[in-house]
Amino acid sequence: MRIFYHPILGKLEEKRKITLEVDGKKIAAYEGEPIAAALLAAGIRVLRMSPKREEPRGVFCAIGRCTDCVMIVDGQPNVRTCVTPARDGMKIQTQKGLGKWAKKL
Amino acid sequence: MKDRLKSTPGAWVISREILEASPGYPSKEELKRKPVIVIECPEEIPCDPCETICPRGAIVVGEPITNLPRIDQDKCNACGLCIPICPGLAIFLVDNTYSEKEATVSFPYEYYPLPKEGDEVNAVNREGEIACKAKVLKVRDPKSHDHTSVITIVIPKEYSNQVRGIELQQKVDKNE
Amino acid sequence: MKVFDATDVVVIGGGAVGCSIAYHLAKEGIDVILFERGNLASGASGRCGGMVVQLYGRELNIDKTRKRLNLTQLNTHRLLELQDKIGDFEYKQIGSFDIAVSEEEWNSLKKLVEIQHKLGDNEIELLDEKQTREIMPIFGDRTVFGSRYRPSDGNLNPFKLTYLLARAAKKHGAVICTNNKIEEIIEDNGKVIGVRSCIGKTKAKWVVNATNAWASQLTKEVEIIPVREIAMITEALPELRSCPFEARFEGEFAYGTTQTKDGNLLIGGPGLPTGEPGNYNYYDEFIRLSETKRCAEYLCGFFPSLRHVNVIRSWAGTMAFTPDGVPFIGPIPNKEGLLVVAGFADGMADAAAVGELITEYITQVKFISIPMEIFDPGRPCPKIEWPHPYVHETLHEFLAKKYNNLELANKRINQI
Amino acid sequence: MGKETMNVELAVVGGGPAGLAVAAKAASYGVQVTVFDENERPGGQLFKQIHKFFGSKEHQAGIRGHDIGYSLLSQCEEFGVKTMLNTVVWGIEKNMLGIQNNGRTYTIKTKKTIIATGASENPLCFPGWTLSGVMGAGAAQTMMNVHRVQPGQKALMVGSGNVGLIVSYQLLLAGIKVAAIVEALPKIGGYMVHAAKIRRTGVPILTSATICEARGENEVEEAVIASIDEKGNVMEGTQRVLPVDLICIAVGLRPLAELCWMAGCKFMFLPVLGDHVPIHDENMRSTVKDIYVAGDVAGIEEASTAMEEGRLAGIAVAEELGYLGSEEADEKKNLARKRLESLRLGPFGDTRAEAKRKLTESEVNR
Repeated sequence: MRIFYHPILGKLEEKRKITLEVDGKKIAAYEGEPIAAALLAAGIRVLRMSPKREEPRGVFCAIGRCTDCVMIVDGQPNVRTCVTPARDGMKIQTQKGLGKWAKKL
Repeated sequence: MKDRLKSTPGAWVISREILEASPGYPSKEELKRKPVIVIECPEEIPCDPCETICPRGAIVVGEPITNLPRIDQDKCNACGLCIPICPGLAIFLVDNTYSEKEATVSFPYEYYPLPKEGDEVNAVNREGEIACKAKVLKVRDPKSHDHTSVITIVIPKEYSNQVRGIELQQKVDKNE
Repeated sequence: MKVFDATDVVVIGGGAVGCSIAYHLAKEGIDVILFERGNLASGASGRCGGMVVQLYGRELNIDKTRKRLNLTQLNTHRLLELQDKIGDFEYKQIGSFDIAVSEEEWNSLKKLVEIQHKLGDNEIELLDEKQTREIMPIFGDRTVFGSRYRPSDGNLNPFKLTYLLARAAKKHGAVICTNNKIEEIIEDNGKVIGVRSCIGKTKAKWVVNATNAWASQLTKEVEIIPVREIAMITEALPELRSCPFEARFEGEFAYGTTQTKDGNLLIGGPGLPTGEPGNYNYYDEFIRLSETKRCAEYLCGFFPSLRHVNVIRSWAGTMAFTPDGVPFIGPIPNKEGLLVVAGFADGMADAAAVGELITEYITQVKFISIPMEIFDPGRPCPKIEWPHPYVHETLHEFLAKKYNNLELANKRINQI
Repeated sequence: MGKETMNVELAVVGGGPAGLAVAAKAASYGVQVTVFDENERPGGQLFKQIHKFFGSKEHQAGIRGHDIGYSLLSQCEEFGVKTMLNTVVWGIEKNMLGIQNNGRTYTIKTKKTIIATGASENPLCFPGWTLSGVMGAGAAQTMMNVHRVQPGQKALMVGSGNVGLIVSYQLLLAGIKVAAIVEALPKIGGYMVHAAKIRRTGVPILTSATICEARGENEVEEAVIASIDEKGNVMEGTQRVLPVDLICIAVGLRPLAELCWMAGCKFMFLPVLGDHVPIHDENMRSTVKDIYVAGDVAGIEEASTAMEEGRLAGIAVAEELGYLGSEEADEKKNLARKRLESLRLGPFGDTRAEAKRKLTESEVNR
């Protein structure tokens, strides 16, 4: 849920709206906000499944240190969504385990 | 309402005795006599905006900056400039001379939405418990307050020593 | 402190080798205390790539090489058995490469393999460029002339190996004492009687110095050449079908990669020279920007597709060499009760077997039959003449020579 | 791996309060400064500090953190500080930095480097702590105050230091309910005034209490809390289940000092300051020539001290680079040190002041 009105920060500033594709579904986001914030605003809190036990993981540190929020972004796994700015048309997938690499290794 | 979680007693609470003994707290006579500023700041932290903002030099922290703020009630005219500047939201204005049976309490408030003047609200004590009904007398939120509004409520006089705020105006789920 | 007063054997060093010795001794019912100055695996064991390469390098001194191979081959068998006994340390025999990146190297490699075959090492294979690329498809366009390939080589998780060995040793009654530096090995009349650490003296009939690169600090009789190595690890990747491999870089010591069970690719190689000459500064475990850059650049040449892969950590560690390249395993002459186990360039390739070898020596019960003589720390060690033993550049030159010495190679070939 | 090399007179790693303060100060004397930051925008954690700061007028007390951030940014702009954003500094060596920007790697040559990389939050492990919805208090703060997104609807706060208390208050400001604050010690860790303003809303503060478990299918659905005895053991029968979808962990911070380690700085273990802290002298210079530290990386304190340390380092660097005469610099440094001292007074500051003294008086500095 977005905080449209904040008693100290005031009204939410209008920014350019963009569209992200998350696991095939389209969601709205603001340009430049971290992908994780856009997903949280859309109510998506599980970002990946852990490799060994396939347990759900979400945002933990939000400053790019813990790598708990990594997802597959435009075919590249292990992208830290909490510090990666959202750009229009990005394709984002829930990362299962190590994820699939679009680029050949 | 199901049994609500009770805060651990003594864990944080500043006893009335400690508060009243601190140099920012007015005496009983002063509280009776005139509108007074009440500073509930009993810990030595490095902070002095209350001193800086007071135009009459009534609040003194001095050196070192961790001194507890002391207030000279004779110099203080209860203008209330210190209420919104206090980073700890620990300064209040209590006026027991408002009317025969009623007192006013002014306090800083930063929540959304703000109450409106004339609203009937629940006044709460330092523990967040509802103490009594109150009427909102004034809501001041000028730009200089930087989003810390000062709200003045009217309450029965006997509560003026415990009421320090109002119930949040957010819709609270009563089941919890 | 009673427990530390006296014991049969004191093992100094809590790496894979030290823990293996403690485990094997304890299993035979011998009282053993292991002292480690940091934490288990905080030295070379915890900083290595976990590669189990039975025959590193291109030493053409065939006698030595063959005898070394006996030990490492035994180790490979023992690791498999150990994994059943003490728990999974992710040991997998996935093969390893030694890659020729020049025509000259390729020719010498061909000769080397030929000799190895003649000597009965039938496992070693010579693969041409096409075969090499088939097994390891992630090689880029960089010229790969061919490779020497041993299918039974592999890798393991060195932390798990060390900790599992320590746990098994404890189960058999060994005492593991970490964060306790041994200041001195105490002698009396040419006989070792114990050790002194910050918690006091511990009497022992035997002292095993298993500190590898740090061995000469406690036992002056042996000369160990510490070599600074750096390593980096990438984010977890899907299985790359990537065998551990080594390849020389501009005449320097080998760079290599290996993929961990979790998918992270470990890459490593020689660090740059650091410290002032004569300053004993090889034990420099700081990592430097320029060397990580150099290492990454070099390996990106081999694997161009790894260019967009993130490196998540890097560190430096200390390898150890003896002057002649063969480890020291055994008693120090005229120092009754003192054993030294040091000078492994790759402790993972020896850990399991060395544990047995030392136990055999102490208990005087033979259950394996590897002659220890060639590892004798008292052997005459042909020293290479260096201007100063701890000048880094010279060491690199030395190693380059050691790996490239065609003249010596030809001489040895003619002798066969 | 690129071969590009850039030259920078003063490189500041980290564009948070300390980094920006260094940059603005040094640049005001004419030093050419470039700030490197990993994020899309500079300011670090300053823009999520939406409360009014303590301190005195010189410390900008009574002004909200984000406003201080804006004024720092405009100062930087005024003095021509360059910023390289979305840029990771991955390596350091003597007068060289390795940076990565947009998938490319560059080498930066510097005359002086300031490491102002800040801190990261300590995690706390309990069954279920990996569930989505368990996050650092600072993470929740970032989401709601910077990105304006609610990280949940109903929260449990674990830890009652100033971070725990301030974030609890800010959760309330953002319209998020706070079920309780639990604190393992018998007393709250933060300022009484912060606790008082939260208590006025009725949020319970439970001391000698801990979180036992987070439960939920994929995300947090409930939290189990319980009282603990003096030894820290859970007292049977005191367990309570709270329906929450957000558990914030505020159990301290530790310096993000990897670059200092890599640079070869000497460290001292000082639990009061968060962990191993790079030793520095009274000019904020580390034990490595040309490398300075400032802010939380040099010991966990708060944003005001971070900025003062930054200013101090900025003056020292400007002097070293010849932009300031030594007399003038000394005078300015002394003022900055005085301001720092005054922030480290009182029962909350004493232990930090003592620890900082140990750092600056360390023999290694000589």
